[in-house]
Order: sequence, then C-alpha cells, then structure tokens
Amino acid sequence: MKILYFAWLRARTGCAQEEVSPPADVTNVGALLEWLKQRSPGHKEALADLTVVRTAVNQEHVQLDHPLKAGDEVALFPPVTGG
Amino acid sequence: MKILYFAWLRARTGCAQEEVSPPADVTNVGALLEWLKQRSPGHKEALADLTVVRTAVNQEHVQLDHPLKAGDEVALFPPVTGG
Amino acid sequence: MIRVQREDFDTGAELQKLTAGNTQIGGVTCFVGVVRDMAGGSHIGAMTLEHYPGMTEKQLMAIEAEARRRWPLDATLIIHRYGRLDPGDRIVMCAAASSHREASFEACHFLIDYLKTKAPFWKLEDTEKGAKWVAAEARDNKAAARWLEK
Amino acid sequence: MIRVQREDFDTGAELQKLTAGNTQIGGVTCFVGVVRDMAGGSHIGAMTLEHYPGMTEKQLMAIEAEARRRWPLDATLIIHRYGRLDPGDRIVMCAAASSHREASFEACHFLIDYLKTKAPFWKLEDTEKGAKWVAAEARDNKAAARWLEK
Repeated sequence: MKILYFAWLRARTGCAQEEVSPPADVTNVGALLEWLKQRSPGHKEALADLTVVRTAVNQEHVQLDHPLKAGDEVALFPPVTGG
Repeated sequence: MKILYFAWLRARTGCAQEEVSPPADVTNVGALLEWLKQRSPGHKEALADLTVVRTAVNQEHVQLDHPLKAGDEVALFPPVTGG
Repeated sequence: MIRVQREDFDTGAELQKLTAGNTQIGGVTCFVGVVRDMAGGSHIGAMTLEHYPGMTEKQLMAIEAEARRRWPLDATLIIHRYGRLDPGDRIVMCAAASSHREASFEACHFLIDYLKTKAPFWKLEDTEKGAKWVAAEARDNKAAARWLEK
Repeated sequence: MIRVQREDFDTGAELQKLTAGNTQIGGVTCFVGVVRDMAGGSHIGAMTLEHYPGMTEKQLMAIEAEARRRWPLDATLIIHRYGRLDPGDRIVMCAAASSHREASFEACHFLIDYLKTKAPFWKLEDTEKGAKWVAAEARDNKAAARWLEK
C-alpha cells in the first residue's frame, strides 16, 4: 500500500511517499492512521490532531470509515488551500 | 426645449431631435408627451402606448410626473436593451 | 473606469491593466457579453447598437460608483460597444477586482444587471424577417430588482 | 477543459479560444485569482503552490463535469497554476460560457467555490516570520456549502 504525504504532513513525517504493509486488522482509513502513528515520532506528531488531516484513497476524497484494500494509493494532507 | 427620440421612437416620429416650445400648462413629462402626440400622425403613433416609452430629463431616467423647466433636454426611448 | 466605443476590446489586456500594480487584489470577476446568432427563434445576421451619447456615459459612471459604494472594490471597469456587430462579437465587458472573492462576484453581477436596465442602448437586429428592434426582457428587470436595497 | 500548469496563462486568449466558433454563447463569466501580498496581516514575499498530480486533474474534471450537469453551459475552463508565484501573479482562472447570463455567473462561481475546497493544492507562504503553510478558511467551506443540492 502506497502512502503519500503533502504540505506540512510531509514536512513532519519527513517523507513524501512510503510503501507500507499494515496488518490485517487495518481495514479502513481511520485504523491506518492510528497504525501509521507508530512508525516514528514525526508520524505521531503529524497525525496528533486528525481534525486537520484530510484523506484520499485512489485520488478521491474519503472519510475515516472508508475501507482499504491491497494496492490502494492513500494520501494524507491538510485541508486544501488552492484557488 | 430639446426633445430627442431613439430607436423605434425616432423611426415612427421621423425625427431624431427637435426643438419645441410647449405652452405654459405643460409642466411635467406626462403633459409633454400628450402635447407631443399632436405634432404629427407619426408622433401620435409613436406615443400611443406609453407603457413602452421611457423618458429621461437631462440624461437621468425620470417618471411621467417629473417637472419640466425651460432648457431641459428631454429624451424619449423604448426600454433599454444593451448589454 | 467606463468606456463607450465602437471598436472591439482585448479582454485580457483590459484585465491586466485593471489589476496591475495593486497587490491587494485577490481576484477579479469579469463578464463578457457576446452577440448570439439566435434570439427568439430567429436567425440573426448582425445587429446595430444605438445609444444616447452623454447619457450613456453618465449612467455607466453612476452604476460603477454605486458598485463601489456597496462593495469593497479595488478596481472596476465597464466597456460597452455601439455600432454594427456580428454574431460572436463582444458587446460589453464588466469587471470588478477586490481582495474578497465574494465582493468581486457580486459587484460584477450587479454591474451587468444594472447596465442591462439603465444604460441607454437599443439593439436593432437583422433577422430573416427584416430589421427588428429588440424588446426588453422581463427577466432583465427581475435580475436588476434583486439588487434593490431593502 | 482543465489544465494544471506551472506557466502563466493569457486570460484574454483563453476566453477567446473558449467561445470561438460558438455563436450560441451570449456571455462568459470568468474569475481570475491573483496572489495578494497581505494575508492575515503579514507581508508576503512570494508563495509556493504544491499539488497532488493526478488527483488534482481528476478533481478539477469532476468539478467541471458537475457544473455542466447543473447548468446549461456551452463551454467551461479551469486553469490552475502550481510552483512559485509572486504577489500580483495569476494563480487560477475559471470560466463558464452560456446562452444565459445567470447560468454563466452561477457556474463560474460554483467552479471557484468548489475548487477552493476540493482541489488538492496547498499554499506555502514566505512571510516576515518565515515560510508558513496557509490554513484553510472556514468561509471557503461556507461558500462551497451554498451549492449543496437539497
């Protein structure tokens, strides 16, 4: 599973992109975020406040209850500020 | 007093502009229009339906009860269709 | 700024001039009106826009001033053409620049709605049945009425 | 049409291309967003727009398709830049052309409001206090929420 980080999530985790293999009980986005927190202090800090983290799966905006499957591209980013 | 006619009011009256001297009892725009109707069959036809005639005095939109004074520039035209 | 002219205008160049040098501006909304070749089911070859020189400028300036009174605007522009125009030709442009997106949208919308009911222009269309003065549309009055202050 | 690009765009030329050859179009409304040099009271030197390649295009296409589903539009355009931008630089343009003025205004407004909350762009501003990620604004969510279908 590919994880992408954007804006200050990338700065805090220290990575733009990583390949991860979460355990079988990580079945949705919310569980994935909890699991990712354990990867490093930077991940933990980046994901401390989930009210300012948005998620996309396969380039569509999703909520925390969105189910995951092998091969998904998951992106984590702050609320968007384009335009 | 200068009277200007635009669009089909000009076509029907047959004139773009004329100088008139209405009698003293013509004190507002409504009275002026009634008086102008007598100038020619074309004027009468042009002013037959006042619901489709708009008026300006000195280049400001006005209603029929707007008072007139010597030297006013009075314009008669259909509802505007610019833009 | 307002301009009444026979010649075409360059929308991009006008917008560029409007916002140049003012870095308070966050956005500019612009409306460009174009001659359609169908109106009321009749094919239109071309049209001639007549106006009332003097009053036109006066009314456009009043409309612009009213927009600037109502919204926090950094720049405004109205250009209206007259004379003979073909289908596809630009007739009018209105633009409003502001630090606030909402203000720029509302003010631009106000400019064109008010212009449609207050600026002394009249369209004479060449139709298949001959030249015809365009009638005012009730929906234009309705659009302008929305901006009446309560 | 949508485009995501580093380079600047020519607003007038884009509008010209958008409406060329379609004489059903009566008007086009266009919004151009520009980099301001003040935000939240801090002076901004420049900013860098980051985006999510792939998802950006997908979201912009979805927003455009939604506008065309909701309003009778003849043509639509969204151009969004990324990379480093200075105050006064154009960031984005949205345009909607229609035979109906109201439709072009509403659709253009919808395009920019939706883009602001759905397109994956993030602004990093150079401020006097150092580089700072711009926080999303509640009023942008409110602006987008107005378009929710009942």
